[in-house]
Amino acid sequence: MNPHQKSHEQTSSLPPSATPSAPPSATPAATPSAPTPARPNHRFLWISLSVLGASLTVLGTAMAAQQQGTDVALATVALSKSIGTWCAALLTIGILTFLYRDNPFYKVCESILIGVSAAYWMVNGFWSTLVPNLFGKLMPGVVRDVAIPSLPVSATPGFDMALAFVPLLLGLMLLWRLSPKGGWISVWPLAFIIGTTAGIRLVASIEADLLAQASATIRPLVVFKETVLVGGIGAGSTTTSDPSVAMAASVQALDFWGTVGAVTGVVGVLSVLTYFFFSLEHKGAVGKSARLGVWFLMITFGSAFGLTVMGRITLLAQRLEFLFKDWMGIS
Amino acid sequence: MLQRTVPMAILSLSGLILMLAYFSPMTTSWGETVLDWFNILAAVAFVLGAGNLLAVNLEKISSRRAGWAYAAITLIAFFLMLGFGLLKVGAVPNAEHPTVAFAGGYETAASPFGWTYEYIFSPLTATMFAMLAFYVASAAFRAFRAKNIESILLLGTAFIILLAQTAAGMFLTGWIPEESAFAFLRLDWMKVAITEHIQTAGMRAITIGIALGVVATSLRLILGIDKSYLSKS
Amino acid sequence: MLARLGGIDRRWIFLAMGLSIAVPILLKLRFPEVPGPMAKATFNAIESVPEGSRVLLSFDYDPGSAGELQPMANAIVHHCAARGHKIVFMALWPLGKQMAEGTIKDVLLEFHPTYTYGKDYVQLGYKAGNEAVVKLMATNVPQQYSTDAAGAALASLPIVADLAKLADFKLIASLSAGYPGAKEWVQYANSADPEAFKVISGSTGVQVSQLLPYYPAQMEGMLVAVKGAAEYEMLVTAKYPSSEKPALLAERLGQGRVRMGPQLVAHLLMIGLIILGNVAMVAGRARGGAR
Amino acid sequence: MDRPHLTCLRRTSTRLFVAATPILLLATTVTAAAEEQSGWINTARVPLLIALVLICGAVIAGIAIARTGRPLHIRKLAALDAVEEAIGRATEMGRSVLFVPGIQDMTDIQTVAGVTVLGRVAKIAAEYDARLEVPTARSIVMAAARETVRAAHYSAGRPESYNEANIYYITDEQFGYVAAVTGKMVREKPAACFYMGAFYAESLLFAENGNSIGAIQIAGTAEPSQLPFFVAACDYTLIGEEFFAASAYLSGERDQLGSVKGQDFGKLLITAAILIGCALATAAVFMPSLTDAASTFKAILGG
Repeated sequence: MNPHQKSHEQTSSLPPSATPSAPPSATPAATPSAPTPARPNHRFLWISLSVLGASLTVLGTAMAAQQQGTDVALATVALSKSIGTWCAALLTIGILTFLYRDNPFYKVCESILIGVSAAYWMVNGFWSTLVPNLFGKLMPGVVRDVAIPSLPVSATPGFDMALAFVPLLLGLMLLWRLSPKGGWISVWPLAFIIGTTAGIRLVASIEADLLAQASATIRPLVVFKETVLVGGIGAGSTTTSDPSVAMAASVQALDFWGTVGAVTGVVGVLSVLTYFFFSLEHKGAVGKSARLGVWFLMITFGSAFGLTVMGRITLLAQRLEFLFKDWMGIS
Repeated sequence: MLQRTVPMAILSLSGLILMLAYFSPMTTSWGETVLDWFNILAAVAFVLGAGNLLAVNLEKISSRRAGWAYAAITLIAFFLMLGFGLLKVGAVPNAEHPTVAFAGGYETAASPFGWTYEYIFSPLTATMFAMLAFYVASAAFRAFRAKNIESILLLGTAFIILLAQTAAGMFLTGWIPEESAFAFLRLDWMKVAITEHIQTAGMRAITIGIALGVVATSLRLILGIDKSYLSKS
Repeated sequence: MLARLGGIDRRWIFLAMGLSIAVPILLKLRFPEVPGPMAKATFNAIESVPEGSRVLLSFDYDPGSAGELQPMANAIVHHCAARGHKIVFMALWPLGKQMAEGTIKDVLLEFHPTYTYGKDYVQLGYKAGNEAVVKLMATNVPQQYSTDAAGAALASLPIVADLAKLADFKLIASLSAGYPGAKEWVQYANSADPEAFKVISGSTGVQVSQLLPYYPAQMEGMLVAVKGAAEYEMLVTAKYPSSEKPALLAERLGQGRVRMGPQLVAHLLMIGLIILGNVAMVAGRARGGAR
Repeated sequence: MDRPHLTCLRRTSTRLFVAATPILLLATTVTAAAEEQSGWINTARVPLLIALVLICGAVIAGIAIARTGRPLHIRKLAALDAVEEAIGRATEMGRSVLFVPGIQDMTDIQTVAGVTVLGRVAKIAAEYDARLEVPTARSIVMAAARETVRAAHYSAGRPESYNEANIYYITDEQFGYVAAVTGKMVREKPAACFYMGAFYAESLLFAENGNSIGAIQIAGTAEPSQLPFFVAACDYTLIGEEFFAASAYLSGERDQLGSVKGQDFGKLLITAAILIGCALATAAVFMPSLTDAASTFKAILGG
């Protein structure tokens, strides 16, 4: 894990990055490094700022009114919701305009996103983890008075407090990274983070990814049809746990596709592992097996590709649904 | 000493404790303490991220680099959201303890923090992701080429999955009886065969390979053989 | 003509993609779905835990993936509540908590108004630390979560008062959009106590291939992308309809099927584009030699 | 970093490790005395412990063998052979070479592997006198990349052609980074593009843009979800573990090569386990007396 990231920046699919590139035939789009015309740019900026300010004012009034009377409250809730929907719709469209070309509207949306997300993560980390798990141990009394009244009372408060000084210190050292000097100071918490990650990943990888995967690969390479059972168990039953029944069935019918599937599964794993075997050149039998492994890999990727495309389309469908239904009211 | 030996000792010790804690029940509580610290540091890392953001954007504004105005917007958005959240502005008071200043919930749409999340943050991230649908279409046209047998296999499989995942699969091959000898020509049959047998096998082998890589790297780190994190910092 | 196609402005392609998704939505195109083996396995996993069991739902996604995962979340929450399970909500992603809150409001309290906080469900909220959170919870939940998300001590909430470790759950479901997510639940929770509980997941299309190796041995059920959501919705709504609000249930537990409409057109467009792109390349080569 | 210093460090670390183990054992005993109810070892996890010792032992043995100085061989990797061709072509065309080391920090193993590959690319580029550009998304990665490229220029015998300005930091922010890089790609049209490191959604965007400007593209990553895009759109792709092996091979560090050997040994162990298990399971179909043995074997592996 990289500690200097918001945790979900490591997700397999991140927000797309803007490509300001346009095909050669199209008008060259502005890029961050390219000089952008200053004036329209700034006029746009002030407009968006004032829109932002205005909506916040309305929002604030709405909030204040909400705490007064019921009728007014209902009206303001509805108002804040409809302002919200408009905001969301405009921002959605703002991002989508980038498809045509890079423009200030998009850039404003992007800038807001960057700022809001950093703050969101920080606020969440603060209230959900730092306050209860760190400050709750360092100064439980204060935390109980100010933020979490029902914070459980520890049996060994002194010991807990002493222990909590370690992450406090490491945390401060981590923040030292912001200073231009003394880079080595942040290496201590970094080492702790890397060591912890290495420790838990090492064991988990062996258990869940090596042994369990090997175990899951293991299966009989010959499969018999389970329904054609001779004697004893009725046709409805599908169990072959009784060895003598399995024996009797084995005389009866071979499950062709079941067998092919079982063999494919095992051969697939082994041939791809051969491809990942680096000590031997891909020649002769090893070469053939590795080649088969590549084909397995390509089919794997093809399937993953199809599923990924499906995911991307769903996300866009959801945004369009929002625009059509919640904003335009087409339903 | 302080710059190299101590970090290396910290790294090895924290890694070893966690490994030990998994096998020896009596050390489980140590492992728990280490993990607790780790999680606190992970939360501190968010503060670090925010700090970096501040530094970069302030520098942009102070040097009046191109697009500095956008940096200003970023900062305004950042501070507004941060203020809403840290001060719990407009938070719904805690039902049991209404007098405790910071005990309220700040994440409902009735508070500015929750409102900003709901109507600004959420649509922005969702749309950013949704843009990928467009790019994947463009890439389909411009980049995905059947160059050799491998890429033909890849694209061919993708076609089958794309068709089988929708009603097109049933429409095209649904008429083939499921019990017939040609049932394997049904797209839904092929999809199951591909994902459950071939893709699972391929991913298992990739997973095993990557797991071995993770084990080797973690081991090198814990044993102090790999020190790339030291020299590059 | 074909050769010139290669140099087409890609905004035309963007437009085609946008239309191929917008038009089916506006026309409300819906196609029948046939539940596949994985959706059935997921359904059966929740069915097979005794009624009223304590289950853990981890919301490991954010609005960016809500299009795919929210339909699954809605259906799983409705399914669990219809079975009378005691639901514990949590999140490994900072925004996951908000997603869980939304689901509680839109589905849990809407269709199961008798569910009371602390007794039938509880919201633990988000904790930083990724897989370390799971790993710590495997042996010691109270050390990770001393209070629920609102700050109430766990001991004061009947549903979690005796919760010591993950093995005290009967089922764990992760709605997973990446790291950390279902993979981490399998690696760190399931490995620690393979017999104690079942693990199921709902995953985005991108993450499916990474999770496939764990199904069915380490993960008993898995919903694959929006198609999995649509299939599962059908299974759940067929067995657990709402007598009071059938229309609303059809809407809240029909999002997956609604989003399957645009898939057909968009997938055909994708296939067409890949073929067209290759044809254009071949034509271009025939005309102008190598690139 | 000079070599003697490294050896010294290695010795320190070994000593540290040797010292840490007894301390841990001692502390365990103390805790054991204090908490009588908990056992020394979780018996259910003994098979896992044995596997852990075996696999870690294989890696350590590989490293130990490497340190004896025995020659170590790693198979040819097509993608690495293509590097020279790609750079040569860029030189002929008078265009630049672009290298993207992923979007993660140095704490990600993939970034470290990417920077190692950069060393080789930079050396060939220096020999051909091609212009190499390395935009990075992290400032520490930039520092590491500069160091690597400078060293490559020295070892190619052309220190004078090293230009620090070609290796630059853009922004941590993913959107901003990719926008800047792809913008540059469209304007400058590099003839060869390398993507080596940790990639997420941007894999598609880089590969698509690279393709549209007709560059030779060589990629390497261990992110399974992004591999399909690289494989479909790039000319060569180092897949998963292959990427790490390539980096170990290029690093020239014997420890790294040794651990690749160790990993191979681990793969042999796993292959053997799968073969034995399948043989047992298949035999059990015909000889029911073996059923117990087959399921026990599978269960032990599965934990």
